[in-house]
Amino acid sequence: MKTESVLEKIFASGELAVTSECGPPRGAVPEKIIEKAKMLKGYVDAVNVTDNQTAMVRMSSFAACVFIKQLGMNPILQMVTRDRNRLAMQADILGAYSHGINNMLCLSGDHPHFGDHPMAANVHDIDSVQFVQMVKDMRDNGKFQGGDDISNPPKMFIGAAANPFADPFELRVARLGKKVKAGTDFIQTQCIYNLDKFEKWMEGVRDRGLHEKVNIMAGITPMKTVGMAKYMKNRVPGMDVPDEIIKRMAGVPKEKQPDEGIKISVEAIERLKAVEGVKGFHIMAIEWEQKVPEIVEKAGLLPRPKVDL
Amino acid sequence: MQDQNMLKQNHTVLVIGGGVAGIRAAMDLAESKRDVVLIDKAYSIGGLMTQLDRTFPTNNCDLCTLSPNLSESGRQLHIELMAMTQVAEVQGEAGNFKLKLITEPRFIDLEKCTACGDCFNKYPECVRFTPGLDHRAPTCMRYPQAIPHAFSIDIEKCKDIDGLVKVCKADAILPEDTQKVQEVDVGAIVLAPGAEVFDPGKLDSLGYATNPDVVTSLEYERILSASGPTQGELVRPSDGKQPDKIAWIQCVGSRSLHEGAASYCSSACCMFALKEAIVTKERFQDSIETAIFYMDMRTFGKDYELYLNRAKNDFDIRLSRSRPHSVLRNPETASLSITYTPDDSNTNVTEDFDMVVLSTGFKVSQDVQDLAVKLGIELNEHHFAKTDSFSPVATSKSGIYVCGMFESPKDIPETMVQASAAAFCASKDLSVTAELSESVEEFPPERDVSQEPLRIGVFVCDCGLNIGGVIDAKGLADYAGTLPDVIVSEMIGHGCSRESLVHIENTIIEKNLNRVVIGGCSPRTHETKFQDALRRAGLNKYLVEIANIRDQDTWVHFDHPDDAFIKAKELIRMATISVALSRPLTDNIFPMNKDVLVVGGGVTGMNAALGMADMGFKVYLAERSGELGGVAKKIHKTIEGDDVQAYVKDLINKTMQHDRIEVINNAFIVDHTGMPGMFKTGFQIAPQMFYRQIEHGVTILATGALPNKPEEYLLGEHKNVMTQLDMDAMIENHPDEIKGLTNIVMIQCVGSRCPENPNCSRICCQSAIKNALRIRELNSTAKIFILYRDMRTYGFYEDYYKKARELGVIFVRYGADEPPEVQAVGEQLKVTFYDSILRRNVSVYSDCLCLSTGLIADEESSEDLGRIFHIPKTIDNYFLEDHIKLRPIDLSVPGFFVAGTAHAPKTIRECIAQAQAAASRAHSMLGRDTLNLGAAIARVEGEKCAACLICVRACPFSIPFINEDGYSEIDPAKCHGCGICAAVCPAKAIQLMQYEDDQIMAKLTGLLERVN
Amino acid sequence: MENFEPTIVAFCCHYCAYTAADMAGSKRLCYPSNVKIIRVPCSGKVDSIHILKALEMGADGVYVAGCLEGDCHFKNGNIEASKRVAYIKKLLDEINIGGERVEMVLMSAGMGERFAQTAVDMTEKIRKLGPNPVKSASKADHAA
Amino acid sequence: MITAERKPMEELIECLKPYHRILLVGCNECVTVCAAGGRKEVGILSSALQMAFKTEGKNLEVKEITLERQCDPEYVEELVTHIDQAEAVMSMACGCGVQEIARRFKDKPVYPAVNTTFMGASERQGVWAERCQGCGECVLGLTGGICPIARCSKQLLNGPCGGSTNGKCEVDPDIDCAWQLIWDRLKALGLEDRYEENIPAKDWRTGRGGGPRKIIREDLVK
Amino acid sequence: MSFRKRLTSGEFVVLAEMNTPKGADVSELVNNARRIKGRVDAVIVPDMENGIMRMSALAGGVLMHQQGVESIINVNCRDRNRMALQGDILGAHVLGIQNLVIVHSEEMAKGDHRDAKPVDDMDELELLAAVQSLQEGVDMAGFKLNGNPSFTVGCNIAPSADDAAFEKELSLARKKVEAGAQFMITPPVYDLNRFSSAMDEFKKLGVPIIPTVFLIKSVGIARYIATYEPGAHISEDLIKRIRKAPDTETECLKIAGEIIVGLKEISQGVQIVTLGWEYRLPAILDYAGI
Repeated sequence: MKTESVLEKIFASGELAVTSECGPPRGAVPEKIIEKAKMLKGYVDAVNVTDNQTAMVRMSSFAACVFIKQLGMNPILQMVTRDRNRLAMQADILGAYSHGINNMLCLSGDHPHFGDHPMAANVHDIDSVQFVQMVKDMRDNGKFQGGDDISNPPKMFIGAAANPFADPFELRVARLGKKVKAGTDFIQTQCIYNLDKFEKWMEGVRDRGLHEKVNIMAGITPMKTVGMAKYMKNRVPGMDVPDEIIKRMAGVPKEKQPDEGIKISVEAIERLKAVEGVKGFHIMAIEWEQKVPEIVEKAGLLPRPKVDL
Repeated sequence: MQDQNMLKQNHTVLVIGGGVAGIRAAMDLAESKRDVVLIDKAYSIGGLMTQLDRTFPTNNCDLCTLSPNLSESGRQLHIELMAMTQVAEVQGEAGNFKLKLITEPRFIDLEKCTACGDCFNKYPECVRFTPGLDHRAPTCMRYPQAIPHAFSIDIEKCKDIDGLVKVCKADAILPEDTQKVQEVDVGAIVLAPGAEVFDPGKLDSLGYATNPDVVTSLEYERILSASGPTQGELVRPSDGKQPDKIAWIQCVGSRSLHEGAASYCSSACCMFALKEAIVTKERFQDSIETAIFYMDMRTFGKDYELYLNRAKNDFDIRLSRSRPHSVLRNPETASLSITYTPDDSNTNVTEDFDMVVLSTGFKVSQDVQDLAVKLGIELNEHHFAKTDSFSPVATSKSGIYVCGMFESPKDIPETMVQASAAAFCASKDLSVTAELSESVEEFPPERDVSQEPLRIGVFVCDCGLNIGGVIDAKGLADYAGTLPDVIVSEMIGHGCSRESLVHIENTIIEKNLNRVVIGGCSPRTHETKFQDALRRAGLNKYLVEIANIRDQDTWVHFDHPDDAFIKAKELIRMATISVALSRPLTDNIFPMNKDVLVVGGGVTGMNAALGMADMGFKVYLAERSGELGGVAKKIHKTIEGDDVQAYVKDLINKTMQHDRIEVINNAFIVDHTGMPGMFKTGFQIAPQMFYRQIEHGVTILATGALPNKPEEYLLGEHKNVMTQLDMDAMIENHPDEIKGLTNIVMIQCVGSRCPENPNCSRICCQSAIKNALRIRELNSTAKIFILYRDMRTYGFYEDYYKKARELGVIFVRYGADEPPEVQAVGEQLKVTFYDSILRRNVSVYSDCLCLSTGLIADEESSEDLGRIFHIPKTIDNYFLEDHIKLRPIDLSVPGFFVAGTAHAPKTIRECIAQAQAAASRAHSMLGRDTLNLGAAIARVEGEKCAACLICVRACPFSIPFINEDGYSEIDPAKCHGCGICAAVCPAKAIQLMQYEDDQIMAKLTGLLERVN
Repeated sequence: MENFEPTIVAFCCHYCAYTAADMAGSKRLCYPSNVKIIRVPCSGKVDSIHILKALEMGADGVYVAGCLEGDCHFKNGNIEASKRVAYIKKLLDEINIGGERVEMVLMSAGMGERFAQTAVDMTEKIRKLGPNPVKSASKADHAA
Repeated sequence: MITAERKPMEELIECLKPYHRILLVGCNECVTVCAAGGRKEVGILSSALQMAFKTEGKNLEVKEITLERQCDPEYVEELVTHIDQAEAVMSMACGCGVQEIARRFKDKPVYPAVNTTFMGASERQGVWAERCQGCGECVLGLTGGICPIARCSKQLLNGPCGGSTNGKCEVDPDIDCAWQLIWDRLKALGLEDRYEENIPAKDWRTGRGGGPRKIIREDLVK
Repeated sequence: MSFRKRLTSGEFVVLAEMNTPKGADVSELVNNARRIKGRVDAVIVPDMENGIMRMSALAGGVLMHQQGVESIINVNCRDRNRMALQGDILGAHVLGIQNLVIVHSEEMAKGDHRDAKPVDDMDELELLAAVQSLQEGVDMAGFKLNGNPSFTVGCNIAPSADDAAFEKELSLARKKVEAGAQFMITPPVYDLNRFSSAMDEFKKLGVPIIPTVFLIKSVGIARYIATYEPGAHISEDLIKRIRKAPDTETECLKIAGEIIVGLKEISQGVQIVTLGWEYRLPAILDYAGI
């Protein structure tokens, strides 16, 4: 074992892992995140805590992770390269690990253009692949990125994101390859609606043997309404929502649409379970955390395995 | 006085008649480097047109448009001008005519006379003049820019010859002058003697002889003319009062059986009358009532129908279809009573007018008939020169050509066409052996003015009343004298007259001027004349600036003369300040490509191609379809009975076999670059669509028009409804079917003179009559109805119209608002129309309905070509010539000429004439060996250039490039002179010569000085 | 300002608008004498600075008159000119002179009527806008 | 080339308010080429400024000069003869030129008339696009000649982010995704393998990260 | 990537036709090639197409090769016998030309050397077979070659006015494929909808299909094609569109660009034919988003 992460252990056990995520509040009171996290307790193995998601200022991921940790759950510290240079990142990683946070997800982050501080400097000192490499070097080689030794290196279980649907598609497997090469332990994918395309991507992943080197968690996001489906299709860059999904959502009355959305998610999980190389599911129910247990349950992912801590 | 050596042997062309036709022919010949002797029996050339106030359809002042042509002909080195000269004897054959010419004494030395007018002021009785209404003419010269610019003495009337000799400061009076007889040898003769106006004095009923307020249209023109006897005041001859109500009576002396009158139509009078009425209305608006009494309104020329519509709709000119039988003086009111029968009534109406204008027709004068006898050419029954359908300007005697009125009555544009055509035929006769004289006007070397302090001369024209009548031209000149660096400032009469030009030249030399400002008319028309004057005075031609105080000031602000004066001052100041910054420039001169591209392989295109090829030019004849022949292939006979098919076949053979003509069938023009004298045109050649580029110097457009096929009257739906072309084919190929017909109805103006196609198609009236007569030959019993709006059988076609009526063809007029109705009844067609004589609807069951559908512009080709060649079009998609009156063949893009139905609908005969004319114009352009691209080219100042490439990208012709030295370079041979590069250059490193920034800034300064 | 008579400079392309102006002349179509014409070979030759200088020197309005779209003798000079005029209008708005004092008009050589009408319209429009603020301010300056 | 664009007139007028006589200095290099500060723009700005002042009833004398290059002291020296007549200088050059004038004429206020924007190339007439950030350590050899630092919104060195859609950047559909371009180019060159290499974190010291930079060519130093 | 590689890997190929000059001045050809270098996959060089004598395609192809532009040269049987053809083909290979299109040639009578003698030693199918054989190391006489050439070989499909003619062309095309044609170039496409149904048939040939996009340059040409080439299917709407456009030239370039865009969806490439307007190719590629 490289780390003490529960997630690593579950992957090692061969069980399908389940994660979900919580967005920290846009204010200095922690109740909201605690409330959200509690809903997930017992249904997921770990909880992603986003880092200024959609480039909007929120409570720091690190602080929110501490609250989740205090609930006895396993937080995954998300960190983007947009807001911090390599000094700040490494400092925060040391800090987080010192609080017992041992999972993290390395991202480049949404561009500030979309957020509430479009005028902010765009740091991007390193990119996400370099970020993974840095965290791995800290853990495995005990080296800061600058080359100095770390007296007590942080043992982070390192995650990264992958979008199988963005362009250029043919580059997507190669890009995963880069992240794997850099030392990624697990991958959470962009939400999957186009299952065919995802499977095609996985084929490419398997061709390169990457599925054996990294734990891929398929991203699932239930849709509340047909409007949301259309929004995701047309407005969210890198999102692939096939017309059939929209048609299916539109085919049911408005009040039934949330249920239909959940059904679609569950069916997707069922189908993806069979795909070789899929090691778990990352269920992102944005501002709809209460439905995560239902999905987990309906998808037959309960009970969650117990692993030794 | 006449230099005998000037007269070249054999290769000279004699042009008889110095009217517009003669001048045009002489100039075309001279530009093609043929020597010309131009004779006129009058003491100055110009003919009839110089007496017109304005011309239709632009209502322009003729003097302004004609005078540059006249003085140009005066200075043309290839032209020997002999006024007061007539032919006495003719001998010899084509190529070698020997003529005896008699020149009457002028008693004035042309070299010395400055036309100052002193002789006339002192001894008016012995100085000759014959303007329109000569008893009130203010000057002995027929018009202000007369050529030769000299007076003429009537020695018979002179009592005090010594006094007369003394009064002339120039010592130009030659009291001993005598008649001179000389012989000339010429290779060809062009007859342009013109026609005379019918004398209505013999027609008692119209009261011309007895009543001064009954005038001919030409006299009315003189009354309106600013250079006329009343200086442009419209007043009644009888009492000098302005008339309130004027009538025009058409067809006086034409289409008539009266004694001495002609049976043919004089062709131009309808437009003439409309023009006079419109000009009258323009000047006096609602304070004058105008009415035209006519039989058929014959506005068949290009865009003339639109002019007619304007007269009716915009000017409220009353058009009354009737032939007045008498004009009598109303003793009580002193006005003139016209009695007539309105078209829709059977009763006589009498109406009073203040003036009556008789639209008198044209006829060949006895002089000219006598000349014809001397020349041995045949005349037709109307005493006009006889010509052949397919050689419209060739007389019966080879080597002698005719143009203008003597061929048939016609208007100015057609006269210009024939003049060029005749010039072409004449020069063609000479081309093979002629040793062309090569002499260029020699200019003195240019003075270097770069080190001289500025010495500006300002000359302000008064342009007759055009400028002087609105503003104080003298005051303007005085003002100019106060401007910086102005050494001389004076008012001159007609600045463009020869006298004034000489004066300007002399002043430049005397006062050592180095910049000149002309305040006058548009530089577009007259800049070259003044530039030449500068060159003669030893200055670079770009040191002159013209302030357009006529076209863009006095003509448009005559309603506010004070403002016009202020603006004139500004314009003069603008020109004066900007001319100070002008500098000597060199024109860019390149060799001329002498190949010809003819577009369109119909009768017109082939004639033009053959003409040019026979002259020795290489011709590319591009035809869009797979074969030559065009619309003429569908026509079998002309109205005169000539075999069109045989003619076309022969023409095709000649064209195909000519070794200097390359026929390119299935050719689509796709691109075009270059400039006159060095064009490059790209073709795509079907069916393989391969691409080919041709280099040529000139282009003749003969793309033709299409037979119209409007979806009217069941055309294309019912088998017995056909067009005149179908009928022509049926008569030729199935005469038996014609014999079986019992009722034939023809409807005129189908698809013409309507909102979709507003103009008259010109050819349909004669073709309907042609077919009717041919049907009658085959079938003497069938009833033939022709439903028409106006029968437009102009010229000698009137004879056929008459014949058709005599042979029982039934002509029924219909109004545009109540067209005939047609219903299919089985095989037959029921045609219902209103009969104005019976005053009720009449229906005819016809077994053949024949529609006169006319021609329509080929929108497709004119659209493609218009775009590719940048040639403007009329609203109905015919190509628009450069000047509708005087340059009917030249297009606005130099080096392009139009001929045939691409110009406007016309008959085969007219097409041939225009084809020859286009060849003449092309030939005269190719007479030059070099082409001058002017000086307006962009120049780069290398040091300033940042090599930014902006000019390279902005140039519409991709001319600039970054050279080895790292700055932008513009090849003067390729630069088109638009100045777009200069406007975008961020380093201000490019200047367009003639339009440099500091010159434009100076103009702004001059213009806006007062404001600040 | 009641009797304000604007001074308007018209940069006219030789091939179309200038010819149209001559045509207006030969047709004797009257238009206000406020419009003064400067001839250019192509409307595309009219530089931004020419327009600005005209205004700076006190013109109350300026317009550039080029050929109809597709008819430019030099292919697209008129289009270039239109773009330039649009740019100058923005600049004039920025300095509170008002972009509406400058216009681009298109016409063919035969449109004498259009030329006269344009002159009438432009004069009317500038008359409504009042004097060029550059001029009136500097006049006030002189008065003071 | 360094690209720039004119500042809003309002800002320029505001900063010149205290003055009556200024020197307006253009530059015949980059800013000429990008049509921001060459002789032509100097003329336009001069005219516009004077008019703007006049409408306020004030006069502004503007002396227009365009130097060959404002970033070389020798050229800037040419201003000496004019500088005394001016109360202030407005420069239409890039920031380098403005500073060079400020350095040479210590007692004259200098104002920039343009915003210096980026190092770019002209895509076509009138359109310039950023191409280089002067990072001091060129990676173009690895990325098929397309710079991910200047042209990727996130400066990613190891491939496109998840927002790349239809070859366009998530930030703006008018911006090409740099990595799409890189990939297409690598493919066209048959150098797809290049992509597989992980490019390590960049050393920003060669760029602005290392503080103001200087290039010294010993062999040329005088 | 080479033309062959793109073709075999199923990538969309963009070809542009460029005629050799009638004369020895190749500057225009070279300039035109430079303008599109890197934007098209190969240039097709016709060999005295339409019977118009020009510089040989082989020389043109080599010229392209020297400019770093891949070329595809046309080979026909009209002007050379089997000796010359084989010799030139071997030469082409040695000079770096990798692709051939075996074409049927226009009759001599339609060209500019009407008196010339047509050779027609063999037909297209025989020539195809000969090329195959050469590649296998044997010439037409059965002699073994010292070193084999290698080519990607294509053929043209001729336009057809009606269904019967279309069937005939199709069966001829099948024979060409059997004889070794590795790709087929179709006649110009003016109507995408109509073409896509033809495309269904073409696809059955089993080789990549490369339709031609022909640059219409004027209303007159559009009208001519509409009238005289019934199989071309130029619609009245298209003619109207060209006619109404304020700038015909731009409109025509746009139309060509649009057709290319449409063909991207249904075919494996496109051949752009501009006939004389090769300098406009970059603009067409712009409009096609290539």
